[in-house]
Amino acid sequence: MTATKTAETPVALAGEPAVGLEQARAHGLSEDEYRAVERWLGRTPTFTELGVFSVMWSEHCSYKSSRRHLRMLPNKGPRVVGGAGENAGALEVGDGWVAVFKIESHNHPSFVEPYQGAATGVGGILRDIFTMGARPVASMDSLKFGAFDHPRTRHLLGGVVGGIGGYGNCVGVPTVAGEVMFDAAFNGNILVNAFCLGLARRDELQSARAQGPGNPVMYVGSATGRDGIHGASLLASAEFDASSEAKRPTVQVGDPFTEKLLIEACLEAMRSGAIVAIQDMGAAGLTSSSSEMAARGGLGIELDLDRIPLREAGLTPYEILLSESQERMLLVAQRGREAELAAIFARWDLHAVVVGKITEDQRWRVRWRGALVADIPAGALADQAPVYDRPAREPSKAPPRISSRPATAPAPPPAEALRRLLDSPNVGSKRWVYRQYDSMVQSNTMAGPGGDAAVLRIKGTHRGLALKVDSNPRACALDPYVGAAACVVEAARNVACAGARPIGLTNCLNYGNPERPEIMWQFIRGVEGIRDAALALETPVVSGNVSFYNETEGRAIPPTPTIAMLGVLEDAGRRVTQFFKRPGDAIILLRTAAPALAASEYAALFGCGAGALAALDLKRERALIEGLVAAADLGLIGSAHDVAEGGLAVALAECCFNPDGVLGAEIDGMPGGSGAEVFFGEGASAVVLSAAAGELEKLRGLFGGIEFSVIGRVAGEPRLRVAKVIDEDVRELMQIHEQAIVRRLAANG
Amino acid sequence: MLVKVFVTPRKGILDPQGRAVEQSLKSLGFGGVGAVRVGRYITLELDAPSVEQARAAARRMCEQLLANPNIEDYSFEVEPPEAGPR
Amino acid sequence: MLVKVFVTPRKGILDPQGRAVEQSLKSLGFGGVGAVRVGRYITLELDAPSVEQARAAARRMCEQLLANPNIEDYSFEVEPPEAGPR
Amino acid sequence: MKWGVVRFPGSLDDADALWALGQVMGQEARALWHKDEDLAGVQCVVLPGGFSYGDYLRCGAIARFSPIMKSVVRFANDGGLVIGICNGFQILCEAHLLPGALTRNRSLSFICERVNVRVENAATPFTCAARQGEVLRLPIKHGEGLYVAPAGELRAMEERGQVLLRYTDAAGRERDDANPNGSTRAIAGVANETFNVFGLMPHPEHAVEAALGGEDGRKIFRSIIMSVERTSAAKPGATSGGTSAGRSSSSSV
Ligand SMILES: Nc1ncnc2c1ncn2[C@@H]1O[C@H](COP(=O)(O)OP(=O)(O)O)[C@@H](O)[C@H]1O
Ligand SMILES: [Mg+2]
Repeated sequence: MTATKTAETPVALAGEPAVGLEQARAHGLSEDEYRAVERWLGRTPTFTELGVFSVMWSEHCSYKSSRRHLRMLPNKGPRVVGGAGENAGALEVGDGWVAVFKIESHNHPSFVEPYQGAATGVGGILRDIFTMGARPVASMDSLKFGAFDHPRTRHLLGGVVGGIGGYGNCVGVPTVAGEVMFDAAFNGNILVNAFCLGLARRDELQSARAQGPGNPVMYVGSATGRDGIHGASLLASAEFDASSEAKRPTVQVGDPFTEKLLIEACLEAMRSGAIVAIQDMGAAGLTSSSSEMAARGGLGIELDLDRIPLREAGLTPYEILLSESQERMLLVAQRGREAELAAIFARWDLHAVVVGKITEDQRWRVRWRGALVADIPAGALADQAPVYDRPAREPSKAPPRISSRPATAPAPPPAEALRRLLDSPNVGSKRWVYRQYDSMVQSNTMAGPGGDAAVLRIKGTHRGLALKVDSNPRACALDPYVGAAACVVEAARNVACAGARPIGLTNCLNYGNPERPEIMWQFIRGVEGIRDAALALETPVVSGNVSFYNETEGRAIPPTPTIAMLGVLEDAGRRVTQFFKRPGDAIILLRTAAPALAASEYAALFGCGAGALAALDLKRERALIEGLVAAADLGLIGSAHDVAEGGLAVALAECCFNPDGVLGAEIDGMPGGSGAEVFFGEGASAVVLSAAAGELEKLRGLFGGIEFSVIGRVAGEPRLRVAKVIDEDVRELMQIHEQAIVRRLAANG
Repeated sequence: MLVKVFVTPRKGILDPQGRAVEQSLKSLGFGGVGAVRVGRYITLELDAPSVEQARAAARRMCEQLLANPNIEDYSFEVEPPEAGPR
Repeated sequence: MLVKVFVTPRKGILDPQGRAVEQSLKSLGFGGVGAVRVGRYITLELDAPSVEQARAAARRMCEQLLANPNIEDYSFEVEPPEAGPR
Repeated sequence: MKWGVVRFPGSLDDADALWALGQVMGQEARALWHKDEDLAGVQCVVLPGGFSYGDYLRCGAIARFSPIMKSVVRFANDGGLVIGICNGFQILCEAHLLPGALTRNRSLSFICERVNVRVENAATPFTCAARQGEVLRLPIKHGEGLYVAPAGELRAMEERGQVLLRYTDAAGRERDDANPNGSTRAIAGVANETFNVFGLMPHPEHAVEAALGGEDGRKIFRSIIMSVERTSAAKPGATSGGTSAGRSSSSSV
C-alpha cells in the first residue's frame, strides 16, 4: 500500500494544456524558476502543479525581491511575543493582554473594482488577525488617490470608502483612524492599505503551525468559487497595463456577514482547545494556507478536493487550489474532536468539513476524483521560493518633485495662503470619509477619527491603546530614506501627542516595479529609513506587507511606505487631545529642526524654490516623544497637536476647532521670522502644546535639547491672530476646513 | 416611454444576498427553491422620439451608471407609451 | 421553473436611491429622464408541479419575505422550463 | 431589573448593550440566543444594533423569522417592554410590531456621528426619565434610517403621541440640516399604540459613559427601569414584563 503510494505520480487531466517553459512563462515564472520547479519535482510538473508554483512563487506570496532586505528590520524587544513565521506579530500591552496588528495593501483590486476591492482588503486583514486568536478591535485605512479633479478620482473615492465602511461596519469592528491623500502621482495607481488591531490574552494566541500526523484538516466558511483565480497574487506581481483588463479574474465579492460569523465561531472554537493550527485562506487560498501550515510544522498534508465545498459545479483542481474566494479558513484539528468543532461552527450556521489530514512526510499532496493531481514538497511551496538580490541604483538625476511647481505667481499673503490650505482636500476635514465608518462599536473608542491618534480603552483595565497610520510619498519621493524614517517618527509622535508611549509598528511598503534598479534603490533606502527610526525609538517592527508593481503604463508611484504605530497609555484617563481647552493657557511650540517647504502642501499649491527636506535628528525625535509621554503622564498639558500637512499655521487653526466649543489663539510671533517656511513649512517634527502658565517651568524641564518656545496664549474669542499677519475668524476657518472635500463632491454632482 | 432595467449579479460572482434569501426561503418551508439571485430593478420614464433611440439611451445608461460592469449583467425593456403599465 | 420577482418602492414613499440615480443620469447628460424608481429583481428556480402552484408559492414568498407590504409593491412572472431565458 | 439582549447572527451592538446595562448601569442583563424561544423571565427585551443576517434583502427582514422572535412578538402582545435599537428598530418594523419602515439614508451613505434628538412624548415607559422637549445627544450609525410610513398612518401616530424622538438641532429646533438621514418628519424613534414597544435609530447604549463621549443614553434605560419598578410596586408579584407597563404612560413624570 505504502509502496504503491510512493510510486504514484500525479496525473495530467483531460483537457489540460501541455506544460513546458512557454506555459510557465505565461504563468509569470522565469526560465530559471521553471527549471527550479522541475528540480524540486524531479519531473515535469502537471498543469495543476505549475499553477500552484506560479502563485506561491509570485512576488506577492513569496516576497522574493524584498525578503532579504526585510531582514534588516528590528523585530525584537521586551514586549514582543512569539513570532517569526506566524501571520502577524504580537506585543504585550500589559495586564496579560497582547496586541496583534498588521497592515496590508489591496491596491490593484481596488483600482479595478473600488468597492469590492477595498471591502475584501478589510476582510483579508481581519482574518489575518483573528486567525491568531485575537479579537479584532479596531481598523484603520491609509488611502492615496489621484488628483481630486482627475476624472476617475470621484468614482474611486466613493467606491473605496464605501467598501471599507460596508465591510467594516457590518463585521462590527470600529474604523478609528486613517489617512487620505490626493495627488496626481496616484492618478493611475491608487493605494488602499488596510490595518487591523486585535487583542488576545497572552495564552490565547493561536498557532499556524501544523502538528500531529494524522490530525484532520478542516475547511470552514464560504464555498469555493472561481473568484480571483490568479487575482490578488498575480495582479499585484506585475505592472498594470491595458492588458490587465483581459487578464481580469472573476472579481472577489466580500461577504461581511459570513466573516462576522467566522470571527465569532473561530474564536469560540479556539477556546475549546481542539484546534492545533489555523490559517486564513488569503492570497493563493487553499494552496498557501495548507502548504504553509504544513511547512511551518515540518510536516506534510494531504487534501481531498472532492470534499471542498464548491459554489458551482465544474471547478477543476487548478481552479479549486488557486481560488481566492473570501471568508474561508483552514484549520488542523485534534484527531477525534472533529465533531465537537463541527458543532461549534454549526451553532454559527457555518459548515466545517474535513478535507484532508496531516502527514509525516513533508509533502503537499492533493487528490481529486481518486487521482493524485499534485505531489510537491511542502517547503518548496511555502518557503523555498527563489530569493532575489535585485540590482539597485540611485537615479543619476534628481527625482521629479511630485506635484510641486516652481514658484511662478507671487505667493499669496499668509492669511490667504492659510485659507487656501485649509480648503485643500489634503488638509481639510476628512469627515466625509470617516463619518461613513462605524467608529464606536465595541464601546472602547475614547478618541475616534478627527484628531491625531485614535485612543481605545482596554475594558477591565485602566489602560489605553493609541494608534495612528502615516505616510508621506512627497517626502519619500525627494529622499526615500529620510522620508521613510520621518513617517515612523511622525506616527510615533502622533501617538505620543495622545499621551501614549509608542511600542511597536507595522508597515506596508508600496513601491513600483522592483525589476527596475532605481525602484529597488528606493525600496532599500526606505527599509533602511524604517530600520533606523524603529531602532532609535525602540519600536520593533512586528509585521508588514510589501506591495510592488504599483505602476501604470511604466509610471511608478512615488515610494510610499505606510507606517502604523501602536502606543500604550498606562492610564487611559490621562489621554490628551489636540484641541485647546482653556482660554489663558500658554501655547508652546516644540521643534526638533527648522521646517522646510520641500514636499509640503504649500509647495504643491503655490510652488516653492528648490530645497531639501528638513533635517531629521532621531535622537531629538526620541527626546521629543519621551517628553510628550512624561508631560501627559504628569498631567501637565491641556492639548498637544502634531504639526503636519499645512505646517504650523494650519496646526494652530486646527487646535482651535474644539468640537465642544471653538476657541481662539493669540500668537505674538513665530520663532524664526515670518517666511512662508515658518508658517507653512513641514517635515521638521513640531508639536503645538497648550498648558497652564503655572506649569511652564516644569514642562520646559521635560524637553531638554529641544526648541521650546512659548508663542502665545489661548483666547476665548474665536479669532486666530498671528503677530500682525493673520487675524481670522476661527469659525470661518473651520467652515472652510469642514467643506474642503464636501464642496468639491457637491460641485457638478 | 417606460424603460425597465434588470441588473443581476454576473454568473460565477458571489451573491451573498441571494444565498441569504435562499436559506431564508428554505427555512420558511418553501421547498424546491434554488439558484436565488438578488439584483436591481430600475424603472424610469424617458422622453425619446423612437423606441430605437430609447433603447440606445437605455443601453448607455446601463453601461455608464446602472450596472457595474465588473460584477453585474443587465438587460432592459422599453415600452412605448400606449402599452399599459406592468 | 424560473420565477422572476419585481419589487418596487410604493408610489408616494420616498425613494432616495431613485432620486439619486435620476440626478446622476441627468448630470451624465441624459435628457428627458424622469420618475426613476429603484427596486429589486429577484430570480429563482422553483421545483413545482404546475405553473399555478409555482405562482401560488411565488405570491407567498413575496408576501412573507421578498417585499415589505408597508412600502413596496411586487409583481412576478413564472416561466415554465421550456421557455428560453430572458 | 432583568434585561435580555437578543443575539442574532450579525448582531453587533449586542455586547455593547450588555456592557451598558450590566457593567455600567448595574442591571441584570443577559444574552438571548436567536435560536431559543425562551425569554428567561426578562422584564425588557432589547433588540440590538448590527446587521442581522447581513441585512441582505432588507434590513431586519430575515431576522424577524428567528425562533426567538415568536416569543418576542408574544411577549410584546402581552404588554411586555421591547426596545429595538437601530437594526432592532428595523426588525420591529419588519415584524409589524411597529408601524412604518426604514429605508436608505437620503445621502445613500452610512452615517456615524452624534446627533440631537428631542423627546416628543415624555409620558412613556421609554422616555419618562426625560423632560418633555428635552434634547438628548446620542450617536447614530446606520445606512438605512430614513423612516417612512403612509401619510395617513403618520398623522394618526403623531396624534396618538407615538413619535417619541425627533431629530433637531442642539436647541431643539427642527431644521432640515439637523435631520441626518432625511427621515419623514425627522422621526428618530416611534412607539406602538400601546406604548410598550419602542424603536429608535440612535444608540442609547453608546451614550452611557462620559469617557466615551456622553451619558444621555442612560435616560432611555432609566425610564424603562423606573416604569418597571413602578409597575411592580403597583402590582407586587408581577415578574415578567408587566402587562400594565404600557399604560404607565398616563402617570405623571
Ligand atoms: N514590510 C514588512 N516588514 C516586516 N514584516 C513583513 C513585511 N512584509 C511582510 N512581512 C511579513 O512577512 C510575512 C508574510 O507576509 P503576508 O503579508 O502575511 O503574506 P500573505 O499575504 O501570504 O498573508 C508576515 O509575517 C509579514 O508580517
Ligand atoms: Mg497572511
